[in-house]
Amino acid sequence: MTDVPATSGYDVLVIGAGVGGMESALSLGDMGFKVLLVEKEASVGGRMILLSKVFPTLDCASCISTPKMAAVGHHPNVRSLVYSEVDEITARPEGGFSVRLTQKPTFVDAAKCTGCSLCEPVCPVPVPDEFNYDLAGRRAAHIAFPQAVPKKAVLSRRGTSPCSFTCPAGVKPHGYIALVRAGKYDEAFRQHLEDAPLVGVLSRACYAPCEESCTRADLEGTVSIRGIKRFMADRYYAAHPEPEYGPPKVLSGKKVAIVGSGPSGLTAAFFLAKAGHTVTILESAAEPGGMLRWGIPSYRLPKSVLERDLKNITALGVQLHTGVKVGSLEALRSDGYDAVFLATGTVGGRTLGVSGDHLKGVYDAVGFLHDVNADAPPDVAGKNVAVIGGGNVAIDCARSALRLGAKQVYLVYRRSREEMPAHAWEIRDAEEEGVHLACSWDVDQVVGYDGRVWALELVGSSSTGGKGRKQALARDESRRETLPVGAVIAAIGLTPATSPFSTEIARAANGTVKATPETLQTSLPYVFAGGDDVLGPSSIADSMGQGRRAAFYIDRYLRGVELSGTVFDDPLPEVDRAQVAAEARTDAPARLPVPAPRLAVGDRIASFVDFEAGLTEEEARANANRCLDCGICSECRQCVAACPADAIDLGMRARHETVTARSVVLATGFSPFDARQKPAYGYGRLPNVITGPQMDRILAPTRPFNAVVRPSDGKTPSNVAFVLCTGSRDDQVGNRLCSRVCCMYSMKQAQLLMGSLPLADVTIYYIDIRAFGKGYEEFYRQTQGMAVSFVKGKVSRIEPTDDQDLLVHYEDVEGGGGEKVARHDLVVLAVGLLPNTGALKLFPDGAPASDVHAYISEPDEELEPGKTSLAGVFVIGSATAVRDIPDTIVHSEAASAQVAAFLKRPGAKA
Amino acid sequence: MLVFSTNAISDMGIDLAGSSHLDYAASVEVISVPCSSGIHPEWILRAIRAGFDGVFIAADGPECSYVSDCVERTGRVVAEAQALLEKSGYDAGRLKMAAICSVCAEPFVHHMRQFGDALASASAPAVG
Amino acid sequence: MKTDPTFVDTLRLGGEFDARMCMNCGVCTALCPLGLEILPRKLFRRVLLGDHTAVEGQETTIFSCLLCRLCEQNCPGGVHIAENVRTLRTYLNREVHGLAEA
Amino acid sequence: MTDEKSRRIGVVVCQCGGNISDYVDTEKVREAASHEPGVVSTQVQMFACSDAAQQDAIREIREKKLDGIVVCSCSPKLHLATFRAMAERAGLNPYEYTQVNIREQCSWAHTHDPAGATAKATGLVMAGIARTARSQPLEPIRVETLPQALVLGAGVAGLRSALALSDLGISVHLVESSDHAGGQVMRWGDLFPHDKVGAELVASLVAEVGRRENIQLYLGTELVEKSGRVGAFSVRLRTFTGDQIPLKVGAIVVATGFEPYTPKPDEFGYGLPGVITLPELKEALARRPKPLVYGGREIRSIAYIYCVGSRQSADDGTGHAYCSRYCCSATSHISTVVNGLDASVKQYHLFRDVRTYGKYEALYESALRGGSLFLRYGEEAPPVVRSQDGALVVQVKDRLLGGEEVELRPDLVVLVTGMVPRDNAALTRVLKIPVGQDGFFREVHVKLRPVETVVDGVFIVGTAQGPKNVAESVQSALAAVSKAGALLLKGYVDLDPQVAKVDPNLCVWCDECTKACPYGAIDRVAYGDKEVAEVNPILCKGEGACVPVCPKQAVSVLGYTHEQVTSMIDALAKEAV
Amino acid sequence: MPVPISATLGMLGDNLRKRRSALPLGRRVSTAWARGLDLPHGGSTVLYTGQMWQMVPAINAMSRQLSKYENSRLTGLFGFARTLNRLVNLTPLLARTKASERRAYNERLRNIVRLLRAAGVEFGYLYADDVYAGGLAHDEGLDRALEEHARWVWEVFRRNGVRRVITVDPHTTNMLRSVFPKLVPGFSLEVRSYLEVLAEKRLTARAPLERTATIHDSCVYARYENVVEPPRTLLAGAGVRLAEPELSGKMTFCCGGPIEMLFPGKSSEVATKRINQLKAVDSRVVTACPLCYANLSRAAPSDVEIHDISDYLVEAYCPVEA
Repeated sequence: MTDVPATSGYDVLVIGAGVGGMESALSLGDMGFKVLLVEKEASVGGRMILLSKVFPTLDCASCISTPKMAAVGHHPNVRSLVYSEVDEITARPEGGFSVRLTQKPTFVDAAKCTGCSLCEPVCPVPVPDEFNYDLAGRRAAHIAFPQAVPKKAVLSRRGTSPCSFTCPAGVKPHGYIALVRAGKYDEAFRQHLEDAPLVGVLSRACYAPCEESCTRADLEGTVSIRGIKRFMADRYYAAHPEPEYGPPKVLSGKKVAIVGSGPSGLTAAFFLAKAGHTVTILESAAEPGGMLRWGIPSYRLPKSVLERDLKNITALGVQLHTGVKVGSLEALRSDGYDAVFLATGTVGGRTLGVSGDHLKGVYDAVGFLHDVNADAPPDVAGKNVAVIGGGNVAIDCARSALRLGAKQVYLVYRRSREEMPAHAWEIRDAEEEGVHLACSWDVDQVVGYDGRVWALELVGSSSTGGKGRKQALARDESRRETLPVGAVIAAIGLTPATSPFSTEIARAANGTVKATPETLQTSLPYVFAGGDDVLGPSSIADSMGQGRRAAFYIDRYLRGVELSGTVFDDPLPEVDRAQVAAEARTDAPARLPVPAPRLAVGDRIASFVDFEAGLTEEEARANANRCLDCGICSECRQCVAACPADAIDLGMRARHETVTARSVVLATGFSPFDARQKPAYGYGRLPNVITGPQMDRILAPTRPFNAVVRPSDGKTPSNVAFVLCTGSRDDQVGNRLCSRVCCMYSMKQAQLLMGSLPLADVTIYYIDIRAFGKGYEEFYRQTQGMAVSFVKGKVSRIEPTDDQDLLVHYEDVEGGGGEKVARHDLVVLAVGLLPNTGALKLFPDGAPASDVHAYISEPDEELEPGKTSLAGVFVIGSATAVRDIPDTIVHSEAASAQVAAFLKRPGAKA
Repeated sequence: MLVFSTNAISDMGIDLAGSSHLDYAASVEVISVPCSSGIHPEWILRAIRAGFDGVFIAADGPECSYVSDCVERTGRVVAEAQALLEKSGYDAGRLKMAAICSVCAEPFVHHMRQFGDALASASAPAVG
Repeated sequence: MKTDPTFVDTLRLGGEFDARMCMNCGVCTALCPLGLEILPRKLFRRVLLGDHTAVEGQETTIFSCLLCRLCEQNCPGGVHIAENVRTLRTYLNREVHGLAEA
Repeated sequence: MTDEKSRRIGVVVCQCGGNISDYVDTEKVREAASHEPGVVSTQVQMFACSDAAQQDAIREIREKKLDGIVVCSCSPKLHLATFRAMAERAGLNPYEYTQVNIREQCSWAHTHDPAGATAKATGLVMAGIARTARSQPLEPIRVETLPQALVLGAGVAGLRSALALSDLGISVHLVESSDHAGGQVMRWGDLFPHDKVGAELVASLVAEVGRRENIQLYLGTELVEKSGRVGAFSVRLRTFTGDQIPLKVGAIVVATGFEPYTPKPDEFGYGLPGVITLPELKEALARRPKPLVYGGREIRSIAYIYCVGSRQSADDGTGHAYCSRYCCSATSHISTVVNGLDASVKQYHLFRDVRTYGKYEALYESALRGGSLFLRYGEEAPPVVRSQDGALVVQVKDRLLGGEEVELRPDLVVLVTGMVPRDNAALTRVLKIPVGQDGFFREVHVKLRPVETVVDGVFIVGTAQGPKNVAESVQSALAAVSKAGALLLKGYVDLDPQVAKVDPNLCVWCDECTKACPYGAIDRVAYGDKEVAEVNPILCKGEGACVPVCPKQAVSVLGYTHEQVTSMIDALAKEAV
Repeated sequence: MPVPISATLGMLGDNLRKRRSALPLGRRVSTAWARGLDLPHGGSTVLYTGQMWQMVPAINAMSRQLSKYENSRLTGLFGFARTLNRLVNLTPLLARTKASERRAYNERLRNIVRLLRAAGVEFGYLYADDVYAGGLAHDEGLDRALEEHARWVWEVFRRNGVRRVITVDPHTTNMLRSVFPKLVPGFSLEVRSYLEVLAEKRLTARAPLERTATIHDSCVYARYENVVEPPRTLLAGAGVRLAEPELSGKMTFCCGGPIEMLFPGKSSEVATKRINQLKAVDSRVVTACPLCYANLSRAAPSDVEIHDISDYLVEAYCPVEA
């Protein structure tokens, strides 16, 4: 695009680069005025460029448009801003207008993009192609159409998909789902690995907050995101027992110590090592993994998966020292570490704090699970076991106890079932396996006999109302129960293992480390802390998110860059799920969830084996196919890799600009009638009922199907009907006006159809044939001469047959009257044009006057075309009344003369 | 094969064939001129003499913004050039013309294939 | 057919016959569940042109109408077809059935 | 022209980040180009269009004193302007630059044949070099223009365009052949759609014209002669007294209007008392008669018969096959005016299609609301109008009742007559602008250049171009003003210098080129002792219509000379795949 | 020869003027349904039946009688019948109803009461003053008689101090909401169909039905009174998965009922057409109008079930406690 400096003022602002806006910009530019042309779409050209041929001369719309589009692009006096919107126009006290506008982000650096389209084929997200009126698909990464000016790619992004937005670990599920859908499994895995390591762990043991946020969950049920991940991870690991990469080639020379090898420590190590730092993990236990190894029962996370995940980290050169207890941070400093990341995790369980809580047979959850995982479980076989607590850890303990052969397992929880912090499906699974819930009971005391636990004395308990965990509890002494048990597992909270450093860094009362929430830096500048150390007990994904965040800031710290002044993660705002769901509901058929197959309950609790089978390839792809592409672009970054010019910039954001203009031309065009408003015609419901604009695409040489075919089955139509006045001259849709172009464009399409399908029958149902312009009546005669049938009678309704043909009901007005029914195999609705009222909203101080139909008025239509009620604001083309192309061009040129006169009026300042 | 195309219209169609990765023979080479009504018949003879098997004029058609009867004018050029070819002992079929509009990628490729096939099946070019 | 421009005024006395906005598109007739050939469009047209014999000769048709308003719901001219039919019924009750008091 | 061997040409081959180089061996192409005579600089760039690459090229042009540059990259549609600007920044004449398309027309088209693509790219580059070697610097043709315009016709369109030209500071000579300004509209009363009164509307324009110092109105005056070129026409006017007035103007606006169709005697009863035309009714209603009386008769009912003089089959000899566009709206409107005068008047419209297009549908609606009845007749069975016992009887087969005959007894029959072109023969001769089949003046292209004619600087507006209502006439009048403004406001226009040129040494004046030129751009001039053709570069559009007709190959278009094209053909043939 | 129009309409007009109803039923018959429900007398909000549900058995009976006469020469007797009807109420003779049928129709009204009570709506009933609204006279163009009747009905409401009315059928809803305000000066009532009232209450189904069905919209509800969504909302809430027929909602197709009295043959043709359209979608059809219900039931073959919406709603929202 021409590079007119953006800073200075313009003589004219033209809004809308359709045929009228382009004409106006060019003629004003030719007269020597400085023009800013703003277009909301990614290319200039408006609607005309979408047409096949244009009446009455049947010349090619593209051939007429493209030279004008090119001229607009290169005119020295015209700056055209595509993919941009005017937000507000206000009058300036000194004259002229102040214009606020927004350049929407294309996520492609226009200066670098060469229009080569290599981003298109690699993009896994299909989008209905607006250029083809949704008849065909395009990709989220695309060039608007082949003749686009400028010919630059655009990524369609509506925001961040809820799944990706929600993930605390920074994983972008939408991306790998889109890639799995496309069959690009390895790419999917690699994309995940770029965002977060521990892919296998997450695929088994993550609580998948993404699934809760999945828009499909609001419809038929969530996409099984974790299932897809597991499929992709299992498949990848089977094919790649070892990582595909080694340590980075360029090293920073900086050393980092990471204390603890749980999820946050491992994640931080991964990212820091990738950044070229030398990373050592110091783990006190004999084996690495922290809670991943000791806290999660293997029916949820097999150890082999963890081992393979660890390789993704060690392959980068990360040193893992186990059995090392770190006692002092200062010591690490003197050992030569430039920075420390403290991620010791929560190792201690809290005690019950009631009498008898130290009896034999009373365990804390951490210890219990550790022993289970260490293959040295306490003997609970044949005993009644009570697990105290309502969280996920409690569930893990209860289900493990079942698997160890416990007779009955009770889950005792102080509050109601609704208040249980464990995930609903975990509770469901536990119940399914036979765990008894004892909600609204509190432990009064543990009753022992001979030093061993013998029973639990329970007392009624309930929250005092409202929802949430913070509600106060009240004991209900009227309810008491004694539960005979042989083992009690307390799963009522964990404490972080930060006490060794209490003298060196600041801690909170609950034992967590005080760290700046954004940077995770502690009171010792070289020490950062994260995961449970900061958050308290938290999920794997949360901890990994902390590790990633810490790595980002530790890297900055090591590079000597200010920690502040940057944003760690800056996603686009989350898309509105309700809106996506509503759109999905209107059209798409239901897509039912594809659940992962599971073992029968009996087999499940017999051992610690993985009870859920992975999804098969078909199941994984079926699930991926259920993705609604909420954010449109999935952030899979395939385009980034494919672009030879390095032009893709996912971080691009909207740019706002304020300019001045001495005058404004509104060339905002029309909006087509939505044929769904006419349910009797079945558009949107009957596949072979299409609109005139769609027919134009089917007839255009650049047509989507490369032949004239009907949508339902690709059959060549042989009997086509045109239904005129769809949405025009119709009180029932609130538009009594004539849309002026539909008779002519239908006849044009009829002629083109007869040209490509000479044997087809074509019928045009009309009220009046409005062939009024120069050469139009002649065109009408010519159409009649081509044996196109014209039937006087508006179509009343359209009904489908079993084979997707259409029965068209009408009155044969001139043939004696009465209802007739004709069978056609394709019906084209000649949809009308409606005013586009958007421009009226741009003027906060008072919009130009509009008429009763909501078109912008020309108060003196006869003598002052193009002038609105506001001095200096002009209107052209269909923004003021529907016009055909020749009339739009004449009107635009006329308005240009008016603008010129306004700019040259006596006393006007340049 | 030598193609004469036009800056404003048929060039766009041929470009589109390329950007849509529609395959046609690499032996098709293009010279662009402002308007197909301005092609000199001698150029065509020159091309055949210089060794091209055939010449194709990708004409402007009715969209031509210069002359409303561009199709007829280009037709006359073709007729004259064909006469010239025959006089020089070449098959007049070695020159073809069709209107190629700015979105006529498919038709262009189709013409190239057909014309290529026709030229190949014609007897070896006789030099007159 | 001879026209009588005053006939429609006779009808207005009995109710609110108003078919002026009809543009003879035929949607109404083509939707009639009974497939009445003459009603609504052609009959209304005859009323407007002043052919009262058409009204009197179409008693059965006029009383057959279901008043279901499928036609009216889709009339692009916004003609209140059902009300017009009722008006014609009132007219017939008064002029033909001798039910003026009804 | 310099000898191509002594040229200093630079070649840039673009890889387009693989889009080209994945299929075309760009290094091989560069290598081949570097051996070409006249080529003194070659480079391969990853992205020739990037800033850095452009800087490289500019440095190369300056350092190696290049006098021509060939960039082998993508389609010229994308970057011709980019590289022309680059050449200019480097101090090189932009017409010494050639873009060779080795992407859209090479690498992308032949992805399955890298060797073929490379060979083809080499050929195309050679051709580009050959063309550049024979190129010459060209400067835009700057044409001085006079800020003066001639407007023919002082009807609504002429008056309004005169005022608009005057607004832009362009002086206007407004020439009207009759003895008064105002045209047809002056006689009319309420106009659709806003009920402005025609006479008042015209009067306001005439008064404003009178107030403008830079508009000169000539009544009873005709244009009799025109010569010269866009921006500086010499014209001669002749007044009704026979005086001749010579003028110099930069542009000419033709706003000579239309004639209303006059029915033939007996056509739909024309001639019978009470059978009148629409313009006659309009004139009558402009006086707002109350009660509604015409020719002494009180009017209780009116029958309008539409499409009189319009939409007639071509074979009936009248030649008015076109639709006159304004009449349906005008008649719908006039029936509302009648309603306003006397709501009890019954009105019957005998129409073929109601063509109240766009917003004018509201007029049809208001006619319906006023109680107008529409009866549809077919071309094959036109209504019959006769007189019976002093009364008018109209019989029409109403297609809306399946062709049943309906008999009306209106007090007035109004024939809705269309617009026909005026006798434009004299003006056509003087201005050399064509008329179309319908007899109206013909524009160059209805969409690309709707008010321009084949003669640059001569515009056609209003009903001289075709039937229009007042608002539409004014729109086209102002459209011509913006086109004229672009020509005249700056005092000059820069034209593309790639125009035709005659080699006087070869020319033998056979007149073929003159006949072929659609723009009248070729003159006959003396050259030494012979007469030769000479192209007026101001009128020439550079399309080359004259090129193929010249038996001596004496004329060619700059940038596409015989030498250039044949050298390209040879270069391509040599490298043929 | 069809049933003589003038005589039939004459009888209708006479009944309306003399006996305040198209089909005078008698107080005992028209209020029998409310027995044992302990509905309060009157009040500012009343459930107003307009006697439509009660009348359907009589209409059915009459139709059985009339179908004997259509196309028979006996139709000449109708003129005589009308004269006689002015003196003696003949309609009960024609409309000999079956008790079982009466009970079935009355049950719909009891359903509606149960539903409204479940939704916590408070209302009374006018008993003897629960009069006919005059829909048939309106349809047949008996405007003079209707005007008189409408004024009388308004007087009845006023006398009872009624401000808000909950209606149970589309025809009565239309008369009260859209016709009477134009006929009677000063007429002002807030009129809402029980479906609209219930739909707003967001009831939870206690026994979701888990069944499929199709819906037949009443022309009067859908096109006259814009009641399209409420039945759908309620049915969806009741767990019914509705499949829409080709013509539904605002595009619904008539059941043929309105011309049942004058042209029973044509009426049943329309009903059969409609049944076929509905059958193509589901064999269970839900209606919300007593006339649609009756007319479709008459035309339905054995494999098509016609249900009144209140049956389904009661089953889901007010299940009988075990």
